[in-house]
Amino acid sequence: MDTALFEFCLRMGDNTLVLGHRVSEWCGHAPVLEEDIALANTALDLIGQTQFWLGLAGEVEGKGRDADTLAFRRDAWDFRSVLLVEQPNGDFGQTMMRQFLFDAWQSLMLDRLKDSSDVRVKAIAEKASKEVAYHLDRSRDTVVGLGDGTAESHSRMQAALDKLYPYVGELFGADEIDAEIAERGIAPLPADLRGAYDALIADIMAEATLTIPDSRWTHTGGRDGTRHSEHLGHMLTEMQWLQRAYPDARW
Amino acid sequence: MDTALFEFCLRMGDNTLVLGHRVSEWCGHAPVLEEDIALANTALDLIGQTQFWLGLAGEVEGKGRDADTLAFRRDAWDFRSVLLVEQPNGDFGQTMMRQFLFDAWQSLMLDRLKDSSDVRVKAIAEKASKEVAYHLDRSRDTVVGLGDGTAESHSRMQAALDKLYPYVGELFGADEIDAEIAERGIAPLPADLRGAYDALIADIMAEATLTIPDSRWTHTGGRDGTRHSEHLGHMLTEMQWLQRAYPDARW
Amino acid sequence: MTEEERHFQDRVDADEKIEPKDWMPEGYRKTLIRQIAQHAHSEVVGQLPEGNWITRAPTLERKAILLAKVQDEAGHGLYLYCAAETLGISRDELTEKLLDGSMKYSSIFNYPTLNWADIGAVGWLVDGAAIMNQVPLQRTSYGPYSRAMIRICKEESFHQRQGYDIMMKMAKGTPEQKRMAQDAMNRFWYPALMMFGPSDKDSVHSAQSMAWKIKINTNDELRQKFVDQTVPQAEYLGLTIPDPDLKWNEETGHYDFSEPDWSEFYEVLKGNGPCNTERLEARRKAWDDGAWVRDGLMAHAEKRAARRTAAE
Amino acid sequence: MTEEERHFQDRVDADEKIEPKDWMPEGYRKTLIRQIAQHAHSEVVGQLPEGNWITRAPTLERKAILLAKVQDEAGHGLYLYCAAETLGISRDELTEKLLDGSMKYSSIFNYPTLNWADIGAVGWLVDGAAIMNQVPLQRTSYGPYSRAMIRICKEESFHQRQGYDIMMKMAKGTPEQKRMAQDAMNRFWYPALMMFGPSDKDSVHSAQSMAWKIKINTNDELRQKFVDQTVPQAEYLGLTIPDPDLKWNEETGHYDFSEPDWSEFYEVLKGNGPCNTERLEARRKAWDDGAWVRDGLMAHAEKRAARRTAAE
Repeated sequence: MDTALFEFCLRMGDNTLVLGHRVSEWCGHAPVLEEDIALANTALDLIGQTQFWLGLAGEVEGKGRDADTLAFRRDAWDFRSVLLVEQPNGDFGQTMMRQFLFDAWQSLMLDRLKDSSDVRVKAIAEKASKEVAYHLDRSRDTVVGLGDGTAESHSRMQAALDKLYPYVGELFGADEIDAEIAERGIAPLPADLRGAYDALIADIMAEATLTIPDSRWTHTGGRDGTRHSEHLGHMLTEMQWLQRAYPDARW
Repeated sequence: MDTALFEFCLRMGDNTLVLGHRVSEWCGHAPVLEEDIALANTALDLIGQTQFWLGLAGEVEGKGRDADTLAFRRDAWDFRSVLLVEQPNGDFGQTMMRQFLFDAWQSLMLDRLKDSSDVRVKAIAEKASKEVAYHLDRSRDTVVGLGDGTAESHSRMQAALDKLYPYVGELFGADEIDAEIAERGIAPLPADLRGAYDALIADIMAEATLTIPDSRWTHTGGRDGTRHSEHLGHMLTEMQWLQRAYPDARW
Repeated sequence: MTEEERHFQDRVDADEKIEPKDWMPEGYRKTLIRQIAQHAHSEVVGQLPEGNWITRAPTLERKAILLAKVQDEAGHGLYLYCAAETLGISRDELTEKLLDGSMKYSSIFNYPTLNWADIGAVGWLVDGAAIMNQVPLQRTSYGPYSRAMIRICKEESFHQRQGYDIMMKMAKGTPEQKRMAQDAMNRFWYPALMMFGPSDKDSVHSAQSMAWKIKINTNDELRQKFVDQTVPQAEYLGLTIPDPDLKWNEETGHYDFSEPDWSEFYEVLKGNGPCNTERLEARRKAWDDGAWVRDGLMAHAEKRAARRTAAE
Repeated sequence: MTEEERHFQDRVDADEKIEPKDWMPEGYRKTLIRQIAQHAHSEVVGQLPEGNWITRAPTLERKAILLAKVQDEAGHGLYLYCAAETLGISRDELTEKLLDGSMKYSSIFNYPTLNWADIGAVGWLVDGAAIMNQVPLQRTSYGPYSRAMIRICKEESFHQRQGYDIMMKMAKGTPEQKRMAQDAMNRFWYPALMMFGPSDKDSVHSAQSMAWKIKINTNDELRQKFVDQTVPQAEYLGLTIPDPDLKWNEETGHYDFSEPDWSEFYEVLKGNGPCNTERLEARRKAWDDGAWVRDGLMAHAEKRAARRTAAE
């Protein structure tokens, strides 16, 4: 089996699955109807991307697991989502800050994946990057609007940034899988995206009048599965319930 | 199979299981350390009682299901818990109000079950009634203390009572199962407990300076399983997770 | 009847559309606002029972379909609030009325969704009943409302088919899935019948609303039509309708069926449905928790406008 | 050394217990408060990682055992706060210091519990390491502390056996359960070794604390003892300790093992552990949300007292 490609696809697909789930928790609870629509739309796109990434992962693995099996029948330790996307929604500001920090990374990554040496990866990136460009437009506008809004919205957004920034570094992690994937031209080394990412978020945070924490220290353990957050396990109890309780059913 | 007795045991045991689970959610989050201890103790007693009631249910059913199988492998519709115990914890006041409204009923019921014609029921009641007498002492004191405390604690407790009282009537429901169980001398008709219950809570609420709502209108659907709350299903995703995900494991 | 009123009624009778700037009787405006807003509120609150299963949807595809559906519903809410706004009331005012209980939403959303088949039943029965109500309203006299309904009906009938598709999978599935489907049917049948409202014989407003073409058919006509359409579908699914007296009447060419328990209907309307408290609490919490967001975005928009002005 | 100090040290040296009303050096009092409070805080915060699995415990009996254990821990917190209070500081003051970050709790509780075997590992390794620290403290010089430790140690060793029992079930279970057990081992081994603190060579306070019999053994002694005790247990379970350099040393009669990554230790201490934020947030929320409860009960107690006085 092509372990590196399999793991790469899980990393991409578990991020979208977990974040899509988190965003979908907002359904019917957003601050205004337009946001209910936008959040549902974002979740929908992310779940759609999950179908592609996990579908490809299953194909690469070649053991008959499809996207649903991978999504609904793995326990937490087999997930490869970064800790950032596992973080709880918090208030709307925290949700949108998490979204922006992820969108910024994802848009840069997908942009590079459009040149992937793997045609399947390339095809997913081409489709997904359009959706993500839109997500980024939205989350950026919201972060700027709330950062540069009232005193309260500013302080909530700063708190969200302070809370979430220590999870950003993991997006740029590097291990043998990353090295192999980069060598084969499937994807860039995550670290290669950091410069552009930092420039992008520096711009936006300046516009949002928010201060990026000094320390680059980062939590890790999600993308290699060694130590997820406690949140992921709780999420899976909901997400996988039906498939686990009724393993023989088809839906 | 003795369906009536089986259902009766489920009704008793699912109440303690579901309430025990709810109370256990407080673990480590109570307003003061003594309450952490007391809540854990209450949950522990309720789970212990569940083992007896569901154990007896399984025995009566005679199909090889033990208490764990009944607790962890039934879906919501097969639960026979009243809606009152399914209600979310809310704030500490709501939790203690729910506890008091249930303890008051349970203590009266167990007291009568000590004269049950079924020796197994009698034995459970004898053991459990001591624990429940203690729960009732505590929840009553807390309801009185918070009802007759500050303006804020008073208004929170009144809100809790207003919210939960429409679930009280279900404890006194009556159907063919109740009729058969009463006829066989296993348990009193639930309705026969209402007088004593009303007197008890009227006393305590007066002491707590709280006003019992006028209307006796009640939600139903839990104790006969026809329409549980949406909360129960979410609770089960957590409660049953491990047993569902690893059906072949022994713990 | 005044001259204006007669002229107005003539236009309605001639199937002309009334537009926002046209003169209209105060009662027409008020009734329309109440009706459109109630419909809008229903779309918004209706997100909740379905949202309850989004995080538990059994496959990625089902999750995506459900997300798309709930998104559509929020969109319908938006069109309808816009239609109501053309009558001179703001969305925020309408929201306040929903939250303080002075305006209603469809009582069906006060029932819980308890198993995955409920999501099928909501699509098949609840959206089915809604469409039955809404299709004639495409021809309603008020232009913006009529145009909103045309757009909505298209999407709703898609939702109904998706709901039926879920029910089909469940009804043809494992024994547990069949049981889920039947359980959903048992719980949603009568509440769906109630969606058409009590018999018009008991309603004073109906005649005027029908004259104004705000209401096109009587409640009983629509209910009968719904039953006639739904019974064969249920039979095809192999589900039993929880009404022992339901049977085909050769003479009338319709199904005879039992009336729902209208006392339950009035209890739910009074706030005593299984989920009234939860639903309103959820919407109030969303609104209250969102205040800082709305204020923040507003403040930013003003700052930006001011900066633009200063730069000019 | 003053006369008083000498007399005090003589009593300590003679293994007499120091009691609350006895004279004691200010440094002794301060060090004890810090040490006892940190231990109390650890019991309180320690409820959280285990509480994380109470709602997911796999059987009723496991749920009951875990509830009883967490209840014991809250009880230990209570004894220890009482012991600290005899030194002239209130529980509320100590709680404030925990919540504002000026007092610490054991860093081990900043690690997450991620699968059910973690509950076994917490009992076996974490409680095991704690006992190793605590058993000698039964002989500590301060009476109330010593008595609290005697009571606590009895319960803790019971907890450790329960933890080992869980691990046994897991290690002898299905392949997935074995994997859980090994995964827990991998994540908890080094954090458990860190529980004894950095080597005493690096600590300035250790010598004084040992003279005062607040500290009885060096960190390195205890760590070695823990490793020597735990390795055979792990072997019995069939689990691999995640240290390739671990091996029995015939010469010393001890196991050689790798030091934990002390930079990680200092990061966690600084607040950068995987769960520092969550743990403190949870405790702060409990405290803040509980303010009205504490105030309400206090107000009631005062009213009742006033009524009693009035009635006399």
